[in-house]
Amino acid sequence: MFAGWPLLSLLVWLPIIGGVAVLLSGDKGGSEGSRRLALIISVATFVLSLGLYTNFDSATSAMQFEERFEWIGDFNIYYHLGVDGISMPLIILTTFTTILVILAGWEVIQKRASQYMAAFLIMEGLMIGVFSALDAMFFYVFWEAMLIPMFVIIGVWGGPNRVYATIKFFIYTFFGSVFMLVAMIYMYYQSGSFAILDMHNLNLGMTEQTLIFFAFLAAFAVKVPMWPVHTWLPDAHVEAPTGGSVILAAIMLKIGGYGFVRFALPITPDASMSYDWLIIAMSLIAVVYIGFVALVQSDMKKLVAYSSIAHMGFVTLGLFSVFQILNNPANVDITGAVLAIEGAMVQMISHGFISGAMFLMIGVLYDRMHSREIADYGGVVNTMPVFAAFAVFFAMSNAGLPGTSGFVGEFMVILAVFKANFWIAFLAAITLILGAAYTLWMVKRVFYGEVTNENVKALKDLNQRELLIMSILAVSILALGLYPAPLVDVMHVSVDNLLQHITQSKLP
Amino acid sequence: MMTLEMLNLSIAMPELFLLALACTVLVVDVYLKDERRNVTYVLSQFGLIITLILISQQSPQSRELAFNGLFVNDLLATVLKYAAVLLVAVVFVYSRRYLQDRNIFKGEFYVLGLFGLLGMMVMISSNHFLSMYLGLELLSLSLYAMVAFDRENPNAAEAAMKYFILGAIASGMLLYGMSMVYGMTGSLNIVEVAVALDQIEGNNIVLIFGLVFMVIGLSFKLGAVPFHMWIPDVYHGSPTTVTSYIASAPKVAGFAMIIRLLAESMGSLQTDWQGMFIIMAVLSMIVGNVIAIAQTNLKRLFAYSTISHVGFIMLGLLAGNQEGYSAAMFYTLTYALTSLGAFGVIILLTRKGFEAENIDDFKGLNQRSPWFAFIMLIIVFSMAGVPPTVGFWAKLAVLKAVVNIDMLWLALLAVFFSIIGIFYYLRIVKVMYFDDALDKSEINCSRDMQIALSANGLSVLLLGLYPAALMSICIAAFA
Amino acid sequence: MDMELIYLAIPLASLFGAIMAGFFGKAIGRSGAHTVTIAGVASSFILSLMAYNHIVLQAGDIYNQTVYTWMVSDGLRFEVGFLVDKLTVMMMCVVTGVSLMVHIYTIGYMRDDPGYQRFFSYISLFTFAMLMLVMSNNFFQLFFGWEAVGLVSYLLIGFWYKKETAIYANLKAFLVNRVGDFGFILGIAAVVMYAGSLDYKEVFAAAPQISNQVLDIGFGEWSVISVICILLFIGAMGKSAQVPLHVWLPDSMEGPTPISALIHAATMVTAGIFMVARMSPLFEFSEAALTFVMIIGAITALFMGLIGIVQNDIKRVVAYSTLSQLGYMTVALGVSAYSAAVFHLMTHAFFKALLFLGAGSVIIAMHHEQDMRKMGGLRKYMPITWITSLIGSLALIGFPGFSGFFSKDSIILAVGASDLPGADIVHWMVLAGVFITAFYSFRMYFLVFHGKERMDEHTKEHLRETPWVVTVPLIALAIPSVIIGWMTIEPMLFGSYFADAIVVHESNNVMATLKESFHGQWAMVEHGIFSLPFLLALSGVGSAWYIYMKNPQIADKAQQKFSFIHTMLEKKYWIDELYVKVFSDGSRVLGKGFWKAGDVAIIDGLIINGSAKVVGWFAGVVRHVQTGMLYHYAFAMILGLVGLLYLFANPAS
Amino acid sequence: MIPLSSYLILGAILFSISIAGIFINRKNVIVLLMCIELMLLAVNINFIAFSHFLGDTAGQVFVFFILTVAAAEAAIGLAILVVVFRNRQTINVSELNTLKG
Repeated sequence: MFAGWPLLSLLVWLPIIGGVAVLLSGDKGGSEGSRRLALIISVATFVLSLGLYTNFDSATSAMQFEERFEWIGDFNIYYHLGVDGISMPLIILTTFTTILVILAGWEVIQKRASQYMAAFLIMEGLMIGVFSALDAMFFYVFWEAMLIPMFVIIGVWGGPNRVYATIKFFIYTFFGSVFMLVAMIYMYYQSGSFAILDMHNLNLGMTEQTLIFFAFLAAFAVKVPMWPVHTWLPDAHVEAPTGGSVILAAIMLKIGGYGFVRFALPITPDASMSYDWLIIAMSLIAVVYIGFVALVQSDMKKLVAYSSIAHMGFVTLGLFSVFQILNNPANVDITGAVLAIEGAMVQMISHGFISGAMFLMIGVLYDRMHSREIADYGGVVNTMPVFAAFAVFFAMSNAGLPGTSGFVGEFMVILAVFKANFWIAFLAAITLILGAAYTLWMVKRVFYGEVTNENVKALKDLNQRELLIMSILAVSILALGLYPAPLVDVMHVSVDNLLQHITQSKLP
Repeated sequence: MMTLEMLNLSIAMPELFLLALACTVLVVDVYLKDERRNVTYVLSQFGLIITLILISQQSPQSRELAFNGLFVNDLLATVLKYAAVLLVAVVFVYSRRYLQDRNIFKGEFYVLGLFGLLGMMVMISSNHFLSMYLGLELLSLSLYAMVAFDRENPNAAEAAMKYFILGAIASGMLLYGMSMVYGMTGSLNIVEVAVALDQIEGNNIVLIFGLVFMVIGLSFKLGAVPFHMWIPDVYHGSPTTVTSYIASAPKVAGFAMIIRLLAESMGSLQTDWQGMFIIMAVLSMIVGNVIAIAQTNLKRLFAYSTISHVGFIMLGLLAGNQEGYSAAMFYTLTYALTSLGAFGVIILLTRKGFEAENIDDFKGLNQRSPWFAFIMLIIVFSMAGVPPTVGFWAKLAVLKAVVNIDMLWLALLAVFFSIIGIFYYLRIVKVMYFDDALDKSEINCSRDMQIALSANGLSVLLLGLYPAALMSICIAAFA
Repeated sequence: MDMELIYLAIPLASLFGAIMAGFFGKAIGRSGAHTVTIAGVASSFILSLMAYNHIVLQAGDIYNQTVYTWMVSDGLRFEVGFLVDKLTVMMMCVVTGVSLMVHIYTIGYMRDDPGYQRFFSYISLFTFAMLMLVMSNNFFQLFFGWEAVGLVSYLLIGFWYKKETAIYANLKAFLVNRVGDFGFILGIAAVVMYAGSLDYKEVFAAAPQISNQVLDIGFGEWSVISVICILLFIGAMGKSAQVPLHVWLPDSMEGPTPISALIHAATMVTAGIFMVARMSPLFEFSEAALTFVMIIGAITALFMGLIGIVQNDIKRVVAYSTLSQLGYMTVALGVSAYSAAVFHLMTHAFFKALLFLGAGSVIIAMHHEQDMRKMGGLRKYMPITWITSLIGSLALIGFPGFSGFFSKDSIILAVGASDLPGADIVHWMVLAGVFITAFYSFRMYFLVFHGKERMDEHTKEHLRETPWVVTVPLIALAIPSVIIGWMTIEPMLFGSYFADAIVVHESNNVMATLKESFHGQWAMVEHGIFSLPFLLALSGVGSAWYIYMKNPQIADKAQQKFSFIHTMLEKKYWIDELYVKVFSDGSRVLGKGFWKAGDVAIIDGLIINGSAKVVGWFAGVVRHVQTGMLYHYAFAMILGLVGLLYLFANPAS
Repeated sequence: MIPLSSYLILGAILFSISIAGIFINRKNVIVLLMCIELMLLAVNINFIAFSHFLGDTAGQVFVFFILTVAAAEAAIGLAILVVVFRNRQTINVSELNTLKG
């Protein structure tokens, strides 16, 4: 299916152009038409993205579906798209999540619905662009452009404190990324090209690597987000509309992790190796410190936002523990690096599903009661039994229960980092306790118990549309948890290739 | 014996035509009744279109001289003139209804505008200190008058006064510097000065003395810190149409002046003026971005934002090579375009007796007019340098140039202050999109204004999507 | 019939029942739900018996195959696969058998509950998960089943989700189990690191080589194998409720009684015991780990039994008795008497399930009253419950001839024969445990079935024997509670039953010592009558009779006289309070501190908003440089001029 | 003969006086216009002196242009002054400060 099509270009531009079309369709005379159009476009994009999977050759580490045209000749900037086993799953995650987001906003968004739908479609195109761009500047354009629709989404459809949140979000991210821009320009003069793959083969001295590494760190750590530059996330999540939170958590955060994989690790392996302790420390703080912080949140969205930070800590932990794993003398057979990276990747995908599910779940409640405060709920299971079943399932997957996707990545990373150092694994594994504690405690307070107030008593269970969304997510989470092989199999070769770049010194 | 052939008038055809046009408009306007003032407008626009055609007829492959070497025409001049004429034409479109609403729809505006444009074109094409000075004065005097031409507006009068005094000081300094350079090189012709300078060995203190004065004169024109003080007050005090005029085309002329006087004639002193530019560029970025945060008046805000952008333009210029100059040129052109769009939107929102110049006046623009809110969004993000708008490529080009001359720290400083800068740009988007409209009245404006403004805004976006063509023109101009 | 299909069908039959009852509960109705789940579990049970027949009776091949490969990464295979040997087969029969009884019993117990279908779905799902756990041939699936049973336990404890105590208890149970899993997963990680595989067979093969290695974890070097074993055992401590992770089990009694019997007495809690027995090839290499296991077990056995004495809730008494018996099993593991532990696991499964179901039967009759002080004299109202409970109690205290006797005496003898450091103290502790067990068991027995009828009139009027769905399982469980020990002790403890599954090193082989003095069941019973444990048990029963039947004031007097001890026991050594204060409150304080001080104050307040404020403030100040005065503007230009002249046109430079 | 340097110093002094005048005068705008004229004269002296010593007439031609432009400038300056006075009824420099910040 779709063999020989310029799939990536289609994937990038179909949603963007579709988004513009939705925007133009407007809200005059009801938004039904624009909603339908948005749904059709998002489904079409998803179907197209499946073509990436079916036509993917998992035996090669080379970029596939490549498209390359000159864009700005004087600057050597190319319109260059391509995917490997690392980016391809993320693209499918993006197209998948967008459908859910469109569905989730179906009735809730009454205010300027066409703009809302359009913003998400444009976001989708831009995010796919980020994952598939192979030219650093092209990447950067998508990377920054993505901020604009998100800024608007949070600001227009967000909660009461949305302005503070969205400006904080924008400036934080912008702050991180401009230094990356300078680093990219610098590397351009070293390699003579903006092509990412050329940058992978660049020899750089230690000082240069260190500076470039920190520039990348500034960009990606904010996006992931890592402690201590994470504070935009709880605010942004809390204020964003449900769809915005879902996209933020499910995909935007992954872009940070993807950036580490695509840029920081292969381009500056020596600097990464010297500063891996820093990243590992920051990741572990994210897991433990943020876990404790999540525990005391009284706002459900904030709680899930903090839990996202903690879970993303596993991504960065997995990625940067590679050096410790390989250099640990006790690790006799020198394995575990692949496991760590693949674990991090799986964790990203899985967190996409789970955090999306968690936010959609909160969205369902919020749509009915317009409150995110845990204290306003209690005994929801009495009035919404079906929903509560989903909620407990998602909560369990958030706590990393085996059989759900949440377990896979965490398990892989813990197994891998044990090979690096006992204490790293020890601290990482604390998530087992903390993750369960904050998630299930929330479930207890929101769902279990007697009905606490009249509002809860009046709740209605899921409607068909919500049931559909929840079921799709639950099935995905379960499928990935029960049989992750199809996902990891496409990554193997690309991860091996990445590892070669990481383990090879780039010092001149 | 001087002949007409030696004058080589054909290459100055656009300027000559424009001169004739300005005079014609002046005369015709005198005989028009107030209700037929549109004729002046149409005549001016029509003349500008012909000027554009005349400019595009000239496609110089190499430098061509006229008026005994006072006047030069090259690709750089052609491109910049084209841009200047286009910008002025758009300003005229934006201003018609604004002027009508305030009962100042007079011929003077167009006559002065055309003379100012002539001054810019002379500056762009000048190959001699004298012609440069004359062009500059023609522009400046027109501008002083334009600022003050709404005679009932006290703020405008104050602004004009300040502009006039400070401008005069600046041209005095420029002249003083020119006299020093003249004394040291014995010539006023730009090319000859360059040749003479190449032969001067060692560090000539008088020459540097002159250079400092000239750089100050130039910096004043651009508005670099600490010679920027006029910008906020003039932008603020002038009628918005005049502000849009000042904020767009003269930047192009200022850029040309710097290229002609510093790059072409004083290239061998580059290390010296580079140092000065670094200081002024850094100061401009700091002062512009920081003070803009505290502004509530949009025109003032854009004034400070201009100052910070000038800092960026200077970054490109100080690189002192083809890459840097072309980056600065790209920056200047796109910034003038963007800035014009920004003032265009302000003009759009004004009504009789209401100047939409406070940030709060933009509240809820998205509810009142999603399309123009979107245009403003593009413009603002372009100023902030966020892709996919053209502002990003301008910044990229400049940063690239700076990184390439191994001034990484300067690039880092620049991006750092652009982070601070983004705050006030976001505030504009915030009021447009996130706040509810205070004033829900319909936005009505003429069709030509709508089209021009939409084209203006979209061009910022389209140039962002495909900057390659303009970029290669800019590079070719310095080949 | 192909055995592979049978093995596959065993867990799947239960899963099918769970899915049917769970997703289509409304459609198939109440009777549909219990029919389909019971059919599922019954097929599992029958197929398990067939497997037993194949493996044990016909001495068929041990099955060790991968069902499907979950994932391969970094050369490490994550698989789902079955290992069916004699140990597994025994567990399968116990699990499915008890589960079947509980399913049937539930029809009566949950008759009026609105969550009927859900309940059946859960217990069938539990059966599936437990089967996956015991049938696993690798650590990955083990962990899978391990967590899955935890999940179902969570769901079932909180089955009555409106009850505040229940939803508190289920959260507590899950979290405490997670603490154990925390160790368990690290243990698995260690296994992966040093053995390079998750497969039991390969890991066990690598054990001798691992045992030479040391691991430096910051404070001293540790034998790798000890670290692995202790970490794995921490997992077992969680699941099998060993001190100090025992706190969840008594609270789990908030769930419906059938699951207390099935999950929190007979099967799930013994998963830890099973796991350690399964891991015997590893544990055998680490004396440190074994000693640790033994000590933890002994502490649990003795001190949890003591708490049982002061409980008044009928289910809680049984719960503490379960804790204590789990302690016995753990002690057995510690002294390398794995077979004795597993043997006790089996007998305990039957008699403890019986006791729980008996208690449940009483509770049904008493209209869900669980306080023993409001019971008494039930014997004449509920003869079947009474007699089966008596059998269960006798089995529990180890009355010679009953199943509990064989298993518990073997453990005590094994401890006596062990020469691990501390084994003699542990020996005394388990002996003391015998007395205590007998005391609280019969305290309960007497309080419930004999003496004054203390219930109110209304309850009394309705008091009658429970329906057949309740009593049949009681009888069905009473039979093995009496005879199973007699029947199986010889092959299991002294024969070669576990030869393939359990590895014991020569030096640790206490069972071999026991074997020398074992001369048949009858001889063991005869000898048992004159042995110290039996005397202790008898005196326990006697004291209970004297104190609670003959002379009830003594209880009160003792309570006053030893009020500190009584309070201490009543408060369960204040461990719960300690945990709540330290871990629960502590982590909330920590979280609040991190959040308010770290995120809100320092990062956001000081750095983010702080810098924004500083910039804003600075902007507000600097803008006043633009005074509006022309001469100031000119002055700025002059300053610029002078500055540039000084820097660039300075003859001195 | 008067050396070139004397002319240049004279020019510099005139220039400085004019600048000082602009800075020090806080009362009358007309004085500012005069200072500007003075500044241009300083420039003219420079040009003529150089022109003379270089033997190049271009400098002198420049001076003529400067004089012309100065006249135009003065005209415009006075015109603006009139407008200011019409609006403000004052030409006091220190009162021209409504635009600031």
